[in-house]
Amino acid sequence: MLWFTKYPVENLLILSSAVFCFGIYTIVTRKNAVSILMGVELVLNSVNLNFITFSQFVDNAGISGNMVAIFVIVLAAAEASVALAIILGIYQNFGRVDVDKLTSLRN
Amino acid sequence: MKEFIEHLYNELEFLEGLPFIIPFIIGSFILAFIIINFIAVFAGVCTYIERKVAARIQARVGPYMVGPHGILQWLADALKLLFKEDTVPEKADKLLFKLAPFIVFAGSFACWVALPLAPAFSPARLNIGILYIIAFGSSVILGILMAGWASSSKWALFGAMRSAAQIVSYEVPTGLTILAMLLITGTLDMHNTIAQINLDGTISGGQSQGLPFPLNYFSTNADNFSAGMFSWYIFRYPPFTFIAFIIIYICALAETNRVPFDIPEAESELVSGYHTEYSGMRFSFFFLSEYANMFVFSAIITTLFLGGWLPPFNITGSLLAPACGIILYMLVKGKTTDPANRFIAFCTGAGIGIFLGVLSGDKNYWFADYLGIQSLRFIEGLFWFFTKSFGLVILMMWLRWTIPRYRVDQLMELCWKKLTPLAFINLFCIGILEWLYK
Amino acid sequence: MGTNNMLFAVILLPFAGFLFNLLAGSFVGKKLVSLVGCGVVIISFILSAQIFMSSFLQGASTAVQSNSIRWIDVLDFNVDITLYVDHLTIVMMLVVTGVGSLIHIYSVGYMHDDKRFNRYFSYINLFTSFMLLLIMGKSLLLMFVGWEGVGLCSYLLIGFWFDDKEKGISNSLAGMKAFIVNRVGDLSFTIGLMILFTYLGEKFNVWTLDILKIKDVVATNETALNIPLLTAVCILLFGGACGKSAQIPLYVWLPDAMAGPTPVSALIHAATMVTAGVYMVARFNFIFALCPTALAVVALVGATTALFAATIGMTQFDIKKVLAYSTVSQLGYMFLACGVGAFIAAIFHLVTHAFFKACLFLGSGSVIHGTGGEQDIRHMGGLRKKMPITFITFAIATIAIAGIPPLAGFFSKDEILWKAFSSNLAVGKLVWIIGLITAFITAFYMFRLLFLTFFGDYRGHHHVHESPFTMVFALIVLATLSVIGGWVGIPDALGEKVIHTQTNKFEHFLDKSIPHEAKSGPLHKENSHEHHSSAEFILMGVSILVALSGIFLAYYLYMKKKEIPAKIASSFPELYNTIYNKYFVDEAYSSAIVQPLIASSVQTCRFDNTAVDGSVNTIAYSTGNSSKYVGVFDNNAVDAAVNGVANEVYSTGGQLRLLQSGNIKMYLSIAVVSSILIMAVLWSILEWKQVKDFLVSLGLL
Amino acid sequence: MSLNEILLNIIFYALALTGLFSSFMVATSTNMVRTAFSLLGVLFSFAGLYGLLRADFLFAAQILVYVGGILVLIIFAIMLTHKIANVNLSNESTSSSTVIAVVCILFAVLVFIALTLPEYIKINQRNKPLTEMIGNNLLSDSLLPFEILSVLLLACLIGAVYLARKEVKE
Repeated sequence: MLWFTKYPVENLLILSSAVFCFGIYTIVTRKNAVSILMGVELVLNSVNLNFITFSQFVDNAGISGNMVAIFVIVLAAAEASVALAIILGIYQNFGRVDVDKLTSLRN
Repeated sequence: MKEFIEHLYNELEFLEGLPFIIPFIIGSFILAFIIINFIAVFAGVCTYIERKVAARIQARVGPYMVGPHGILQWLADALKLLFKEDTVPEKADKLLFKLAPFIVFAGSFACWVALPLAPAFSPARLNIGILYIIAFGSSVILGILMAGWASSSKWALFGAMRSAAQIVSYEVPTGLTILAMLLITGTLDMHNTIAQINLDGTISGGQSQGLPFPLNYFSTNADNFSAGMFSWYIFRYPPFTFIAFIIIYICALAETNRVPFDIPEAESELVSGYHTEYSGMRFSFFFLSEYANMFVFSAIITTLFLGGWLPPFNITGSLLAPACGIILYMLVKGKTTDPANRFIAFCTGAGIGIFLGVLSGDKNYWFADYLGIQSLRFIEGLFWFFTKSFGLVILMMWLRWTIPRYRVDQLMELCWKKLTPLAFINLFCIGILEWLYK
Repeated sequence: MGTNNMLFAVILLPFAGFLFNLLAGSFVGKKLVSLVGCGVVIISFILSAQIFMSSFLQGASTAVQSNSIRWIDVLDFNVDITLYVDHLTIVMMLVVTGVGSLIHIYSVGYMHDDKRFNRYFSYINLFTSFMLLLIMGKSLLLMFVGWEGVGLCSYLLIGFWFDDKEKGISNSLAGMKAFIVNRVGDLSFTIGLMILFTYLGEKFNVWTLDILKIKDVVATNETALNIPLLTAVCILLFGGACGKSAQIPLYVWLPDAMAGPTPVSALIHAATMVTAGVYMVARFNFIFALCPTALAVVALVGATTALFAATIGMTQFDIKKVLAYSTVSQLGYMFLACGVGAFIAAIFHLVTHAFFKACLFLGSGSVIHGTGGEQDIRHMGGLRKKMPITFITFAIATIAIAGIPPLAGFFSKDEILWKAFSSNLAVGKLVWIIGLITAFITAFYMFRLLFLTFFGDYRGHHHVHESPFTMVFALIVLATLSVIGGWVGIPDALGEKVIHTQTNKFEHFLDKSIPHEAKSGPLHKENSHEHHSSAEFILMGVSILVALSGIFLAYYLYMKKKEIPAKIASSFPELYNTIYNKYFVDEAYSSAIVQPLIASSVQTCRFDNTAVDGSVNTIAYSTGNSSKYVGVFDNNAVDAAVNGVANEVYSTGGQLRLLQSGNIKMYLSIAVVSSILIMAVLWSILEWKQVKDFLVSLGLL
Repeated sequence: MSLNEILLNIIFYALALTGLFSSFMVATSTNMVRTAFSLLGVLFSFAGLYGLLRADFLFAAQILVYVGGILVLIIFAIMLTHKIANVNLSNESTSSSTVIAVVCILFAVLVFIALTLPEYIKINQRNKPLTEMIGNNLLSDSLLPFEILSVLLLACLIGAVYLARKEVKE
């Protein structure tokens, strides 16, 4: 593996796996629901980077990787809006958004 | 930009042997430097003009002391800002507080890259131009939020949140209107948007092949016809394109936090909004960004509606318009003392001149062509582009001293209940027309 | 074939007007409603005229069609939404939008005091839109949508005054009658379409409803066609036309349809919708021309209807009823023309008839409006002085329909009679004689109407006044058209004699879409105009003579010797009553079809209640009883087993529940760890060699 | 290796390091708001990478949707779910050596997979702009997912509005 390369496929993949791991770490360790959501965004972004890398380097004729990435971005937007609405709802009902403390479904 | 440097690279012999990338990078830096300085000067001049406009409207004199008619006032202000103490509130989040002005400025500065400034010249010809500008324009919000948060001040925080809510909301009608115009232009490339307009009013690359009202029926010389300002997109599907223009102009006012939508910095409620705690150089970055944003929005509107760098009249028109205007002005001058009436008379005369110019069907469009110096087109294009954009900026200033401020609920109601449905209907109508005239 | 998407605009504009008037009409005021309602149709007319001028008038006479939108896509069977305009269509478009916009303008004045003004305009806009769809649809399915759509609008508009205090019930019954009678015709039409579709599909493997494609198939396989089957198809299609165009035996709805507002009668029940049948037969000329038997049926039905309705028209006293029977009669004329293969003459008569009959109806509407709702001509008279413009336009239209040259009616009627006479079909001479008699009767009863309404002394009590400008305007335009409308079709024989040019421009124009073979295919083989021009002149003379004698008879009976009609009526009471009561056809239908249907329904209902319901109830009762015994077994044996399983699951779940802690992180950690395991396992199975190489290269193995 | 490629590599590493550092900050920062603004760094650097990979449309979409939309939403959510008197909002985390170990193993596995890419993968970067192809694809091959997504977005919009509204007390 060259550090300076014409086609940085591996480098991109390693970067995306690192960000993926940071995302997982965020999701697992954070207490705050909003932070967990940020972790999810990290994971989605790393996956997107993989899709685009493969689409641009490997699948030269088609653009399915790009299409999937677009759909992922749109889904991320939808997911974020709903998740944040839920978090707001939780905050209104319980007064906090700490996922470790949330054990009941209704107050 | 790339073509421009390529051209120079091929012309200049002493560059031979050097890899192209080096002059490219150097050229890019030079251009970036020019644009940054242009923004600085532009913002300064704008403050001077704004104060003068305000003074005029309020029947005062305005800045008068520094230089003739106070014309160097902006320079003095800039120097004052440079030398002012840079204060950071004690309880602020220092890093974010220091970072915020740069993010705001970078967001609005990045938009300049895709503006088509002159024929065959824009800093970068992006094939996603308009999308790029919208994207970076929206990233300004984050800087504002950052500033508001990091200041650790209620005024700043409320100002930032209001501003963010306002910008996000008004992006909806803006986007819909731009979408409607994209149906007509058929390209995201800002440069191509203008370059594809043919002189007879048709569009070569886009969807729409002909005007719904063929102007050249009126012309005496249909073969060499040039439609002048009637080839601009604003005249493509009246009245829908007019409505689109008005919607996007209102949205531009709201997105740049200008009066009557300046509730994020409403002095009487919030002191000075999100930049309450800033001073000196950092404050001036917010300041520059505001004026840069105004110009960027004006430039988008100029490109999408007002024909970008294209001159508004053909040669005959541009000669006849001022001539007719002056004649009518002279005729009226003796009869009335009201300057407004004289102004109206001048405008009417100019209008008649333009109409006659269109009828003449002169194919000479550019003054540069008339003089026979093709390369002058660049200067002429720059002139028209900046004249049109600057006209829209001045209109914004004019409005500032004319219209009172909106309340928050009125602002949101205007956006969601009036502009958005109107923009949807407009999009629908333009789509149908586009389909019919394809 | 040019493409032009403006065709969509022609249809969509009235539709947009419909939506606007229906949804927003009650808020925006009558001015805007009438502006939009008329405006959209007028713009449609302008667009049609523009299409006509750009694509048909100047040299290049080609058909125009719009872009296609895929509608149905099932295997080989595709239906596109495509609008197609050829010479026949453009003539119809101009008539529909032209006469339509005049009637819209007229309606502004006529309906001005109505409380459901916007509803009226939305319906009539919708009608225009559907009528245009009917004539412009390239696919038969699209045509059928329009066909049913105009039926719907007709229903809505006949019963428009359903809340009228005196006649509300009968108005809505008239609407229902029109709808139901039309269903009978539509059934026949649909069956015909299906047979045609299946036949062409199975025999030639062309599964299509596209008119042009059907035409192609029929043209290329002319010798291989099954003529008896096609004859049946033609007669079935003609059955549909009978329903829509009010021919025997399905004409009964049209006189009742006069319950609607008068402009509606003018637009829908005289000028446009009822001619849809004629249009359809003319559109299918390429099939009809192949089936002489079907043509004979068409001709005979048309001729019979013409004569039959004309005789009824003689005795009616309701001004609109007279016009209604006259319409039926004239429609019969058109079918007569179709039946002898003279499709162009039929269309020509359709156009001129649209002018003068719309003028007559609007004139009668003006009279009704002026006399405050009076419809009985016995209570009119002497209106000549009080409503001069209405009188003049009405008189012009009456002369036109009677067939006096040089007004429009003469040329079209004469063309039909000449084509019938010169046809070598067996029925040709017969229908010619019937047509001639009908012409005589038409002239008689139309002038009877004119004399009774406008001459003599006023016999009513209402204060009579002339109508407002919007109404009179339409009358004037239509009267002018009734005069000059026929001049596009002056017979060639006449033109060649007098000014030495071919003057029948209408025929030459329509030649392109109704080609010569179809027009005279098996029928006119050895006929040519040169040989018969003298005969044609004689026939013209005869028809003028017949019309004049009809007029004279009317003048004699109703102006000179006014007591004679009553004497005739009392001396032949049976005959008179029969005709006056429309040959008791309605009563016959009632006793022959409606009453037996109701009686059999009652019987069926009784059978249903006793036999069917009884057996079902018996079964239910016995099931209920037997279930009781099954229930015991169920409770004791089956439920015990189920409960046992449930208890087992419950206790297992109680232990598994401990895993579900509600801790998201726990779940996610498990997911991550297991995904790592799965990846590792999969890779080691699939690519063990690579893993080994890699580990070796790292020095671990 | 040409000067051009060296420049591209420098840009790549600059972006990659920004991304790595920002995501590290997202994972570990103890300040809630800084976490959010670190996410901004990740999103921007990823957008830059998309630009470097010539996925031009994705570049704009990333900034437009993530930065202009999602991140603003997240910051709003942070502000709405805390009492914002204090600038330094703490962002607690429950880290343990087990978690770190598991994540490290995950990273190792992923890197291993990335480094043993099969040979048959043809490496040949695309140079043409994609926007037009994407537009055509959205309205032809991907029409069904596109429509489903639009319905989904509408549902999310309504759902979010319903969830976030204040309960009307009776």
